[in-house]
Amino acid sequence: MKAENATPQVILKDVRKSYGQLEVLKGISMSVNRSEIVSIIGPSGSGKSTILRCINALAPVNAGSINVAGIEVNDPKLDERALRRRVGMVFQSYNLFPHRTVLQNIMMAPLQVLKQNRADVEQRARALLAKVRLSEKENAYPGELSGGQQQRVAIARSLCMNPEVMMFDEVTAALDPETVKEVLTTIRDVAAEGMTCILVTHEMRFAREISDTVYFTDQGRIVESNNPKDFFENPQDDRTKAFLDKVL
Amino acid sequence: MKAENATPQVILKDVRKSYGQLEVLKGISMSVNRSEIVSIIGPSGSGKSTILRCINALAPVNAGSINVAGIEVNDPKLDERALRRRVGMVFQSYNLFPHRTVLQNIMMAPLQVLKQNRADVEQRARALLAKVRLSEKENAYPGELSGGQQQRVAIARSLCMNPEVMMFDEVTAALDPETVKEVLTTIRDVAAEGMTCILVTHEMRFAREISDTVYFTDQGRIVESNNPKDFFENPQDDRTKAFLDKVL
Amino acid sequence: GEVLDKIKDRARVTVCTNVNNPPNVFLDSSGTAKGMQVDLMEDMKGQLGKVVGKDLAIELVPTLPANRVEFLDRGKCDMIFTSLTVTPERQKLIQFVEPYYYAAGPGLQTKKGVELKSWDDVRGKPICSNQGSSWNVPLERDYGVTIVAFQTQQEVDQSLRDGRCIALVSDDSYLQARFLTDKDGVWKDFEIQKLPAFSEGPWGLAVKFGDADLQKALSDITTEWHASGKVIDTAKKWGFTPPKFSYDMQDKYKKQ
Amino acid sequence: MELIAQFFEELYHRTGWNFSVLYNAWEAKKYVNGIYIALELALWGLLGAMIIGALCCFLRLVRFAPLRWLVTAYIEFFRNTPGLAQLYFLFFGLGSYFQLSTYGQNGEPPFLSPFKFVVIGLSLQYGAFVAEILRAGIEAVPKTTKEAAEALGYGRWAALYHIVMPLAFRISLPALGNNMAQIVKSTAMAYAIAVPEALYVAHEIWTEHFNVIEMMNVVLLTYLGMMWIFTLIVRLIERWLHVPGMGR
Amino acid sequence: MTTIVSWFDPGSVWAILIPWFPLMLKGFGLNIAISALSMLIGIFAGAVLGALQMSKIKAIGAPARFLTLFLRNSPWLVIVFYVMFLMPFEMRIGSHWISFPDWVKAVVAFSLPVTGYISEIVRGGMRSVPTTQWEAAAALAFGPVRTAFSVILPQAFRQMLPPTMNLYCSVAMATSLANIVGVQEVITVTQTILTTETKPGLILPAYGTTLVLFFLYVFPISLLSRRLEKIWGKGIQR
Ligand SMILES: Nc1ncnc2c1ncn2[C@@H]1O[C@H](COP(=O)(O)OP(=O)(O)OP(=O)(O)O)[C@@H](O)[C@H]1O
Ligand SMILES: Nc1ncnc2c1ncn2[C@@H]1O[C@H](COP(=O)(O)OP(=O)(O)OP(=O)(O)O)[C@@H](O)[C@H]1O
Ligand SMILES: [Mg+2]
Ligand SMILES: [Mg+2]
Repeated sequence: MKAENATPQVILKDVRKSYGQLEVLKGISMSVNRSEIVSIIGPSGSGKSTILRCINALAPVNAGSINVAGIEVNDPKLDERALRRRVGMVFQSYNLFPHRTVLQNIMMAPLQVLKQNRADVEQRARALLAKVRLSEKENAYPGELSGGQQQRVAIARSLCMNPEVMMFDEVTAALDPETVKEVLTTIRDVAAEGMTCILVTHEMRFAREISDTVYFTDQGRIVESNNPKDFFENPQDDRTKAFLDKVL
Repeated sequence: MKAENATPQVILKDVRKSYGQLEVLKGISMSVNRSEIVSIIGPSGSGKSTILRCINALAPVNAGSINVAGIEVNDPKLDERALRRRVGMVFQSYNLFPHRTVLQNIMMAPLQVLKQNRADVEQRARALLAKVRLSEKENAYPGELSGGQQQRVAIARSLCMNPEVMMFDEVTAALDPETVKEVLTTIRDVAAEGMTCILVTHEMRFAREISDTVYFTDQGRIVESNNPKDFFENPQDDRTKAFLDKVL
Repeated sequence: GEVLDKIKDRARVTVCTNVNNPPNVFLDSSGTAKGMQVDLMEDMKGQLGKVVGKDLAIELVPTLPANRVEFLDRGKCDMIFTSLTVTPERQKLIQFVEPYYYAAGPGLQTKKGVELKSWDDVRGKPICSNQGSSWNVPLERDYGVTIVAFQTQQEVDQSLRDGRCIALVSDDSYLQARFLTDKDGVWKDFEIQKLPAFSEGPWGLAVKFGDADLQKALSDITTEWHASGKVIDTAKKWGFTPPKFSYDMQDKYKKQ
Repeated sequence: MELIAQFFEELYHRTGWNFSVLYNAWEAKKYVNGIYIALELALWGLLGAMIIGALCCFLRLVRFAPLRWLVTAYIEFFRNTPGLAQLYFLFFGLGSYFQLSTYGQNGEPPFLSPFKFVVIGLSLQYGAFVAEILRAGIEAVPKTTKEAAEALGYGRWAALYHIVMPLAFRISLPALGNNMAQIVKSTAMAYAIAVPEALYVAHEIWTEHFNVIEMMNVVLLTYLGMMWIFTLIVRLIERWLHVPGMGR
Repeated sequence: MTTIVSWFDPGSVWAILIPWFPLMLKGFGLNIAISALSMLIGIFAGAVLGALQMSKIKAIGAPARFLTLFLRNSPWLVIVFYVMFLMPFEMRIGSHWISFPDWVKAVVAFSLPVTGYISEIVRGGMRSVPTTQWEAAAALAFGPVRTAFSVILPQAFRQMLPPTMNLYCSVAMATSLANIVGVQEVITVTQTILTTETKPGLILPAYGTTLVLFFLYVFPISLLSRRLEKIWGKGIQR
């Protein structure tokens, strides 16, 4: 699936990020092409979420540069909202808005942020709900859904903004195996349509199956990156080996 | 490891349990021998947690009978605390007491409930902490530990009551793969010492490796039970097949 | 009687009174009570002391309308001695001592230049008053006045100055007294309206029902006050113009 | 009505229990009017407090620091001083200085009646409390929810308006309900500046008739009744705003 | 005192007010004493009532809830009046008359509503501790009393602190109602000043002084409560 010679759409150059004394990212460089699917794996606390949060400017970086589809993210005059229209993000903890129904959750941002036409948005939202196989839940509140269902709504909500890049942060970590399956299927569908995807996951098999490139992070650095086959079958770095060894 | 012809230590007979209108357990029967290790697997919401909660009387049953080491659990005059001294339980969400240090968490119940001698309890607690490889954290507060560490403390806390039966409810569901490994190792150690164990888990490989018997629940019923080899290699029921199929 | 015995036992007489009622009773900044009624109380203390054969101390218990009857009934004080107007309804609840010791009618104070010829002229108009004044309800009910009542005299006065009401109502003799003693000219822009007093209510000492001895002793004391002109003298001392009631009583008891 | 009046008049003559408000038409009218005024004070005070509280809450989020200090000073001052003393300050301080409640030359009604002063006083005092409650509510909205809004491209104020405030308001409802009850009780301070609400009238009546105990009972029932009404209103609002999965 | 007075114009309002300050401070001392004592009593009684409210036994829980509701919703004035009405003023022991000081009655009176409010705060606090903690305690064979005191209440403490401090501030300010039982607290003293002194313009400085007194006393308490809330907030993370 890898599109060789394609234009890079997300470029990180030597990105550093500290929380107070703690240096969390110690020089991260990566480059993701249009329509590429990239997985980031690594132990807990190694900075995976922080990378994603830096990319859509939820967390400011201390040094280095990030460029997303031509937008310089660490430009002081950055229009954050313009950036976030192009970069969708789905969180581990779903973060649906509990006071709105499923359909409203999906339609809110396109209507209120992009000021799009209600009829269009509604049509698109319904189509997305169908895609995540939740059409019959459109009037339910998030509190009435199971975890996997909520996660799928969160994905649909992000997609309804028509982003160019989608980021998924451990979206299956708190789910049971069956539901994990449902969510992964949804992500696979999204990826199959040619959207650029960056995903942080603990599901090694899934990462292997879906990615064009796998990055392994440890203690704020990218230790190794490779195509999935070589990465899993023939890891180079000792830390990667130790990690893959522990993961059942 | 299975002890044939042993005396059953936990016996459930046609247990039924409803929450309001919803019948959650629709006639559960099982029997666990002394020193046997039993795994319960099944889809979310199928009643696995409820079975455990009924066994130690956290949830009252509506019909059927439960007998734990000679104690009739649905006797109206049940001495709940006597029962719970014999049955330990570790929860998915750890549930450590956040206002007490690790060592205090482990020692509280033996001191305050069993009124045991402080020196003895302290010695035992330290030994258990060593066993879960957390000796150096004895004065830390739960908030200062990682999820996996907290879960191991929770196991030590339960063990310090010297229960006859230990129950583990999806103790690894919220952990990252590395930490999962740590916790499963601890459970394996416990089981190896001959304690009766009932565990609910989503880690199929682990269930297969450690159990004497595997139960599969779906919609409040036990659909299938067997020794692990036959269960995983040759499932009989369609629902079991479908489930095992979906689990990555 | 029980109460008199108690007074004797303790060598102390306790009196419920409104301590925020100048110049009848008021406290100075050291907490000492002063005023016309305080002078009368002192005299009463001496006379009661003779009755019980002991030197008595006097203790003032500050009261509010909400608690004075309770305090009397339950023995926190031996009597109520304040500007308590006698009404038939009240007579059912407490024992007034006869003869009553004083009387007052309502007086109106306004800015200079306000012409009020009869009580009908204030119908529907706002008049400032003190909360707990016995004129409030009759004025509202019988004369259609809108009473605007505050907790302290300063507030009443301030409200009149601010024009929150066209007049303030108070005991007529109190108003006269304060104009007579107004050395600083605080009230130079104000005047007392000359209206017929629609009622002059007698003030009575009140005790609990059932102690005839105490009642008798107090009755003797008030009788003596009228006969000797003690009330009239004390009132004059505090700047009051004694009411007609006082002179009538003096005549009545002098003759006996 | 006639019968009730007769009954209580009879009661008075027989037993001395003098519920004069219940048979004396003039007093009954005044007292009912007093209750009406108390309710009206409570309603307007509540409205004012909500408006001021919400306004302060917004102003505190503004980035201009002096404005924030000013609002904080207002809140601290009004929360930490007796409401009665505040009322005197408004009425005899500002009111007297600016001649706000002076009757005109020809008896024109004043600019602000004592009633309006009480409404202003209640609004200012309880507005400070509402501001605090709402702030706590905003802080209680999970950070992850706010981030989700940001990630969807919401600006600061849009997120506040569409997502944070609706949630904060629901979270704050119980505390706001308590506050409302407090306002109802505080309407009684109106008696200090001669607004003839229920307690003021009761005071007038027991001064006249000496029937303090009877009137205290009437006052007690009156307030319990008013509180009951307001509790019902809060319940209604709670039910109306209820969202499945939030709270019970 | 006379030196201070001499700083002011003899005719100024402060020259009139300052001689009253000792009496005002004495009154304010009563406000503080009454509020602190009634708070202390109310906290103990309220903790018990709050725990009873949580009881699963209907015959205990329902009356406790009703009592709490009643105590919270009754006007303080009425409660104070009832205490005055129901408590004797003095008792005869042998030949001696022992009288209860008025402030004792005020303390009793204010501890009643405080009990109601604390009861509700305790209930809310206990409910704020996640069910899983109750279950963990049950699974470790803790009994109800141990569960409450060893596990739940220490965790609920942080939740309960701010409303308790707020309540204390309200009580301190409501103690002015103590004049019903005959306590000459600071607002009563202020009113005495305002009836005794005839010079106009005293209202604002007099009430202003009480306002400042209350603020100086209550504000540090509310600051302290914020500080404690932050400190404990760090200890327990959820
Ligand atoms: N807001 C914050 N303030 C301080 N430290 C933080 C903050 N957010 C994250 N960290 C720290 O930064 C490090 C990296 O965190 P990050 O969430 O990126 O890890 P991760 O790789 O996503 O881990 P996980 O798999 O557990 O989600 C951790 O040590 C974490 O404690
Ligand atoms: N307290 C409760 N009140 C009402 N329904 C409940 C309650 N607890 C559980 N249930 C319902 O009972 C059913 C079984 O729940 P249970 O927790 O036993 O499932 P489980 O097999 O443990 O699922 P999971 O894998 O998600 O933990 C579910 O449908 C659940 O919604
Ligand atoms: Mg992460
Ligand atoms: Mg479960």
